[in-house]
Amino acid sequence: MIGPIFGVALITLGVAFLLIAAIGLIRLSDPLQRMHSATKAGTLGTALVVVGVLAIGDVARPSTGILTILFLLLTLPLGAQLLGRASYLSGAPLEGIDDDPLAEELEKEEEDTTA
Amino acid sequence: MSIAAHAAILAGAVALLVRALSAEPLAVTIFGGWPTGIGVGFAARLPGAVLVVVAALIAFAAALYAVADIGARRRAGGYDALSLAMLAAVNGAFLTTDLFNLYVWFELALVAALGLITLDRREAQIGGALRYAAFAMLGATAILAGIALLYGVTGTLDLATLGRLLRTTPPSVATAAAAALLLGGLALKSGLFPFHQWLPSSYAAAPVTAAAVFAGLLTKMGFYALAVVLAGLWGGTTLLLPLGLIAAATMVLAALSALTQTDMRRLLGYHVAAQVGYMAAGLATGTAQGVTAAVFYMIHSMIVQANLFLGIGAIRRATGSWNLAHTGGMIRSNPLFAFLFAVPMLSLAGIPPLSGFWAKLLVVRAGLDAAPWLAVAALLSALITITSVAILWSEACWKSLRGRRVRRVPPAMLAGMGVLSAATLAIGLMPEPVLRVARLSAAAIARMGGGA
Amino acid sequence: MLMLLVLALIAACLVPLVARVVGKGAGLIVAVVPFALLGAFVAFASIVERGWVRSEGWRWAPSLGLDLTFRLDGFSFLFCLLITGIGGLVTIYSGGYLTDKPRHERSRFLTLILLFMVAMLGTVLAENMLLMILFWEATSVLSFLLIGFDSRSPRSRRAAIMALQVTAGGGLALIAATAMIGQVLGTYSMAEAVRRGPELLASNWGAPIVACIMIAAFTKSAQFPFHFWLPNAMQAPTPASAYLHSATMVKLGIYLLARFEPVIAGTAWGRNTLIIVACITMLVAALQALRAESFKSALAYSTIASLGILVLLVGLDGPAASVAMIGFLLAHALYKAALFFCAGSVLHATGTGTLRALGGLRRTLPFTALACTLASLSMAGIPPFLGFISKEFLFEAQLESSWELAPLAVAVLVNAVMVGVAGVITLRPFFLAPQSEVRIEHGESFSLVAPPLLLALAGLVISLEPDWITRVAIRPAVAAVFGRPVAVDVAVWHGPTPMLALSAVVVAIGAAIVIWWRPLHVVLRRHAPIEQFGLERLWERSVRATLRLSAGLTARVEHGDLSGYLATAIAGFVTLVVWALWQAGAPLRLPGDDPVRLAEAAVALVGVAGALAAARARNLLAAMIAVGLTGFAVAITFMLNGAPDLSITQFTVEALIVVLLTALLLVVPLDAPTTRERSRRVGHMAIAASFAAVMFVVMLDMAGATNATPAADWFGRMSYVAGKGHNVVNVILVDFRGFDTLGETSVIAVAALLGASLLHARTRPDPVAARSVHFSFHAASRPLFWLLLAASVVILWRGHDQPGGGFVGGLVAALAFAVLSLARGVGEAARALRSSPVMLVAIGLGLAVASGLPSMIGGAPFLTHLWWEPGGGLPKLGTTILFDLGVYAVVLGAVLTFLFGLQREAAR
Amino acid sequence: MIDLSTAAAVLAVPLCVALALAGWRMVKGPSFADRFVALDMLTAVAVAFAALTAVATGRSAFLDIALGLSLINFVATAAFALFLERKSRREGTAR
Amino acid sequence: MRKLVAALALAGGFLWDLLVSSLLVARIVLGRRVDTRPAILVVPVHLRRDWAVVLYAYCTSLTPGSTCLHISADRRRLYLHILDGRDPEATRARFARIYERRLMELER
Amino acid sequence: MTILYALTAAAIMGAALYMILSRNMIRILLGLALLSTGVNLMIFLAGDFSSRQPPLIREGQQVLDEAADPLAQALILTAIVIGFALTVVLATIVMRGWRATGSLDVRRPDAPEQPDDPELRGPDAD
Ligand code: NA
Ligand code: NA
Repeated sequence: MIGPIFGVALITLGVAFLLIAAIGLIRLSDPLQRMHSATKAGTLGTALVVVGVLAIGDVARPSTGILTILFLLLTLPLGAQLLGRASYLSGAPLEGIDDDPLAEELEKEEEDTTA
Repeated sequence: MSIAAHAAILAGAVALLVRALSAEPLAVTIFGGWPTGIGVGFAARLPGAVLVVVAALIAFAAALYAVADIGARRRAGGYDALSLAMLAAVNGAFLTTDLFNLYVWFELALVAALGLITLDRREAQIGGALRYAAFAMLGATAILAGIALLYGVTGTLDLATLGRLLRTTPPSVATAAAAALLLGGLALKSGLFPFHQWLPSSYAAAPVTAAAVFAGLLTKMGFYALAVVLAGLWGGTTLLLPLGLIAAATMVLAALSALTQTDMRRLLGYHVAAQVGYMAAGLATGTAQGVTAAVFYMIHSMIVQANLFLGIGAIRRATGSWNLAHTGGMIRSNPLFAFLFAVPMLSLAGIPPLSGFWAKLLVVRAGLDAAPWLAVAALLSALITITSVAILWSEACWKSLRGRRVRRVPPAMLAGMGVLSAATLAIGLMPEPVLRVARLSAAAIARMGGGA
Repeated sequence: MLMLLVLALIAACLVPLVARVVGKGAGLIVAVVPFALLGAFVAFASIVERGWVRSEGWRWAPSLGLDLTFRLDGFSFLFCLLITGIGGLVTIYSGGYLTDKPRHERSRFLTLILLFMVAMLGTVLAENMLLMILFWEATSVLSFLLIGFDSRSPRSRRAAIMALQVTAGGGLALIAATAMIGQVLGTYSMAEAVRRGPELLASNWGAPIVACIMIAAFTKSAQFPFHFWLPNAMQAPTPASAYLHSATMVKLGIYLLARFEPVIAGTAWGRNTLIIVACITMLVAALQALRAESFKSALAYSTIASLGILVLLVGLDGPAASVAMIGFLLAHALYKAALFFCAGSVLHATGTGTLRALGGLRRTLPFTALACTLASLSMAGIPPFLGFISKEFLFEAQLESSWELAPLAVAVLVNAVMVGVAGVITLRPFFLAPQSEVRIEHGESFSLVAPPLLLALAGLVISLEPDWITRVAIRPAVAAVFGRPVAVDVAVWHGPTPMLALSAVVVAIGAAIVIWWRPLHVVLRRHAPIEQFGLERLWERSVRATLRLSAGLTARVEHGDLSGYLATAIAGFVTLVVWALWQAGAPLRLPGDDPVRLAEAAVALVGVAGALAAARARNLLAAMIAVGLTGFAVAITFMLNGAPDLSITQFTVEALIVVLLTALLLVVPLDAPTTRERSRRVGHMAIAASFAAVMFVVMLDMAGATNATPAADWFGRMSYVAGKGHNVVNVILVDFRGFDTLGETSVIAVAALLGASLLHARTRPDPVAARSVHFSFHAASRPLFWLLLAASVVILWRGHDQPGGGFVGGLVAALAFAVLSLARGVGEAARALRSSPVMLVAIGLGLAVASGLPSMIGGAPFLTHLWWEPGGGLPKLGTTILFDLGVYAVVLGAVLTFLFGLQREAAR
Repeated sequence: MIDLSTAAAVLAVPLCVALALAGWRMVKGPSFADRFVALDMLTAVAVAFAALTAVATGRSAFLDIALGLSLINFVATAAFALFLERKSRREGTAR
Repeated sequence: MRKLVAALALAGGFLWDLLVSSLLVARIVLGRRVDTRPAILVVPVHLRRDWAVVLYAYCTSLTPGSTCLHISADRRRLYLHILDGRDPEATRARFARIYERRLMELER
Repeated sequence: MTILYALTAAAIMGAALYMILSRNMIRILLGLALLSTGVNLMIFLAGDFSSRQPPLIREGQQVLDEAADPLAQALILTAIVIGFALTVVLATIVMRGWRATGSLDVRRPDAPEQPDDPELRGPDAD
């Protein structure tokens, strides 16, 4: 009795996070910021949903659920890093950033490799 | 090696045909040993069995011819595997008892054809392949949609069951649309007007041995399916009138287009389309006589079209050009070739006693019964075809090739052509057995819905 | 007769090979064949002269209505005599004429001539009309080959094509007529057709049959308006012209008309048409004969006029017309062939055929001059030559027939012109003084002289000693044509008759023409309108127009813009569906009560939004992403509707498409503004939308149909029992419909082959440098690779009971390699595979096929799977696992072929 | 006792809103990075859908999909990210 | 044993950070006015092993509004994009405290 | 719901066809991929999808309970994989075409190239 209620509550929370992440996708002003929203809130949201399913019990094997969460935690932040770097490198607009140490670093690395 | 393999396939095909002719009741193999209507099966029945023989014959001739046309580079590019895959696809389509399985074979044929078209990776081949792929995938979509509709209404994919259901239930929106989509998609695959535009340029792009196999097998596979679907499943539908119009337009307009082509491959490509028009005309009559004519025409045309492509490949080898303006002198330098080439040409033109004459006669007779205007279109197209053939002969064989030596046609090429020319002559001189097979085929197609 | 023809055919193929060995005398040897045939036919004379008919019949293709039936009656007999007799002379003459040609060409020519002879014999002997068509068309084709024999000359080739177009076109009319006769009577017997003429005419096809027969005859016999091919056909070597284009082939039209005269006469317009056409032909030909500049073309036009006369005679009623027709047929064959031989000799000797340039040849070509004179006298209808007698018959027939005098007047005029032409072609080259020196290249030889002399003398001998030929040939022929015996009196002198007076008028006018030929000729030549009148121009113009039409059509239909093609095709699909729906007239069924579920609806709408966005996108990457969105939505839809297998497969495919297409998009410009004009875009939108609309309606009806899914239910019941699997979809794929899957696997394997061929690996160092990748990704790629690979194996293994299987397993494994190749370069990914992708494909396909084989040992069909259940907690093992493993390997190998290939290509 | 399938149906609605918002960002862009961030978001939404379906149907098979999805879609993300880097370098629009 | 403790601590901190960062993002997103101060932050790295550096980058990518954009070629610096760049020093210190220290322990 | 799905499938097909009618090879390629998605959805509709249960026989049972149509799913699975294979093949061809011509435009004169080479004689001489 407790399991299902707790599970549904967790799922609800997860869905809420996902919704927030999606809203962030709309409201935030540049791709890098949106990426924060999508990946971080998204990761938590999905993880909560899956935990919720596990909590309901006899729906899924716990191993599957735990693996799912692990994979999510592994891949979403990694994806975020890749997308972030790609957005940055591809010249996506970065609002409100005055100082860009990365640009100098990349320039230097470029010189090193060509030398 | 390849020749031996093809000879073995041919022998197997003949055995299958013998079985099909003698087996009563129908010999069906359901793969996996499942019940009929559940598993996917092959049936040794007409007309599929005889078409398998014809296909094997063409493949055998092409294998002989390939000795001189397909070198190490093309073989390394997978020529043998691709052409065998094509043959397998065609045979699969000829033998299957399942509508969706038919679709799978079409896709296999498509991919194999794309591989053959792009074998040399030349720019024109890429263009031709792209064009062909776009068309073929569009056609496949229409076919698949038609299959989906039939499945949605009947819940089965087995051809015999489908035929029984479709003939015993009144037409519905979904089944009528399925017929139309299958007609459209298969007309595209068969190269019928106005869905034929992919044909000349993609045939022109492929290595000529492959083009010969295409001409013999590819469009006929589409037409076979068209016959099975329209005459077999529906037993004649309201779509016969549009099919007739398509057939008439194809016969006349495609032949007309061939008239001014200078590239021999494109010229023959249009003839391939025009010839399918004749078959469609037979089918469009909606009579047993018409279906008989269509099957006879198909057997004849597969052999002749393949042979013609082999022939122009030899001309190209001897004169160095695909362009009629730069060919010539074949009759003086290669008289044996000229003779072997004359056979399919005259057959294409419908000159008796070659196979094309009997085929055309059957179509005209069937047309007179059902739709005289089809017969008129067939005769008009025949006149244009005769002219076109005369021009081809005059340019390639008669005209002298100024300032250039005409080379000898390699014996392997002549051997390949010889096999098919002999077949054409044999059908012409002994039309009776072929006609009998065609008649049995028509009956078998008509029986399809009867559950025989 | 069949034996004769077969023997003749064999001889025609073999005997001329002599000419490759023997030189000038070859013609004489080869001539043995026709003369032997002539002898064989003469042996039939005793039958024919009694008015009997000799018939033979064998079955050939009975279900086609095709029988090998032959029929020798008087009319055929006459033709056979002409064909073989003149054929013999032609072969002799050819031997002497073709001395300039290489031996193999001479041999080929003689072969063609003999083949033609066989074809002619077959035509006139055939009783079955299909059989006749066979030979009829053979004569057309051989005529084509002979006209174009001098194939290096463009004029020859053009003339050959023109002749083939006209005569083979006529052949098609004959085929049509025959088909219609078969349709009405159920038989292709010519005798039946003629006998049951009223039945034919009473049917719907009566008029078309008669019209088609007329067209066939008019084309073959060069009647207006199809006459123009014959003068052009003079490009053929002269022996061929003599044989085909005057003596025999062109008479086939007459033969056909004469045979079908009863049927033609049965229509109200039949005879009128024949007579009108004949008169026009005669006038046109006569006029052109006067304008002709060359020996051969003057003969050609006079031949056309003569053929007109023959058609006229067929058209006229009464026995006298039949007598006249047969008489004239014979006379004309004899003198015209002789004259052609003479023309050939002159051409051969001088190298020129222009009448005005010739003169005084009687000294150098005395025998030719003699033969020409004799034949011309016959042609002019001067007594006592056969030509005179036939002319008398002609006038008699006209006077006796029920016709007005107009045709008679035409006949008189035309005969006068014939006299004139006969005079000119004899006097001008042989007897008048030359305008300039005429060089002689070849003298006379026996082969060149004997044939014309024999023919010319025959014209004289027959008229003086007509009994035998009248008895065995003329009378039976007339009887055969007229239908009953007719008294025939072949004699030079019948006393003073109206016909004699007409003959005198003819000769008088003819003499005047001879005298004033030159000014007349010049005036006529100058007169341009006559050129306009030439139908040859019209024909050429129409041929040119057809060619233009062809080119225009091709340019319009094959415009090279794929989008136009596809638009046509899609519009065609829509039209067909709409037509089918309209014709079916079935009511539209709607799906039953099925409430909208909010979430699913939203997912579906997201899919639609993605599709529309993809269609709108100006940027290719944006389009790809939007397509991906739709794929995502559809995958979720599958998931929401109980299709986990589909869902996971769709997701995997979407991911792989991104991986593969980004390699393509890397090298092409992403910004792709439309190149379609606005109007075109709107049109395309309409086409696409109409297709969508039609499909929508149709899908509603499909969904509204009561759902009977017998096969699917069976699968549900039997999947575990018979297929040992919990996942019904997978059991269907690997077992129930394993053959489909095998086909599909082959599709993938062949695709891999194509990919390997188009994207062949290069040995250059991998340019994808690891440093350009985020170090996090580089470091994580190995563990991820193993993770994905493990996942793929699990998916493969569990597939039979849980969502998964070979396909999706293979796809996931490919994703594993994709991670590696993205992070560390293609080289490292390829090394991790430890095999070439194509090899993997081959192994996989082999495995899949092999899995279906073991059961065949026990006699079960291919792909019958075997199971082994060890029990004791061990998993069950079946050949399906092998099958699925094969699929896995094929899919993995194929995707990697493309992945590595495209990434290498992109890195170039 | 909560009716799980009803709960799942109700919870699917906000999830759909999330899906729609992500879809909008994907279609709208404006930059490619935006589109792919949105696609990444979709992965999360899809996993949640899978979980909800598992709840609604009571079948664990759907959670298996969720398991696969996280791995599968990461590859797409990675491919896209690398594409973006390389493309901008190729076209000289890199920062 | 100590490594296990470190790993657990790392994981715990990591999960906690995940929650916090998500809530932070939620606050930003749901706020009346989206108020962010994005910045690019250089974080010095004192770890020796590559996997540790990568793990460090990975962990930082989960903290409140930060993502690692780049790891310098010498693996000595992380370049982070952060949503709230008002106090860079505090952020660096927090990363060093929560993650780097524990990673160092794991490294040993 | 069925009506909505029918609408969805139809709309996807329509949009796909509009893309196929473009002159850009890659749009055509994407259009074809989209088209196959639309048709797959159509096959799904053709099957009996009244149940949302997957066609998986429950552990310990022998027979499938009420579930979605497994045959339609098997067909779609085949169609998805074939569609994917064709998309990739087409992508390869487009890649080659781009390398050869540097153009993605499908318009090209339909007269094929004529490499008239009198000396051309090897077997692979096209
Ligand atoms: Na008469
Ligand atoms: Na249904």
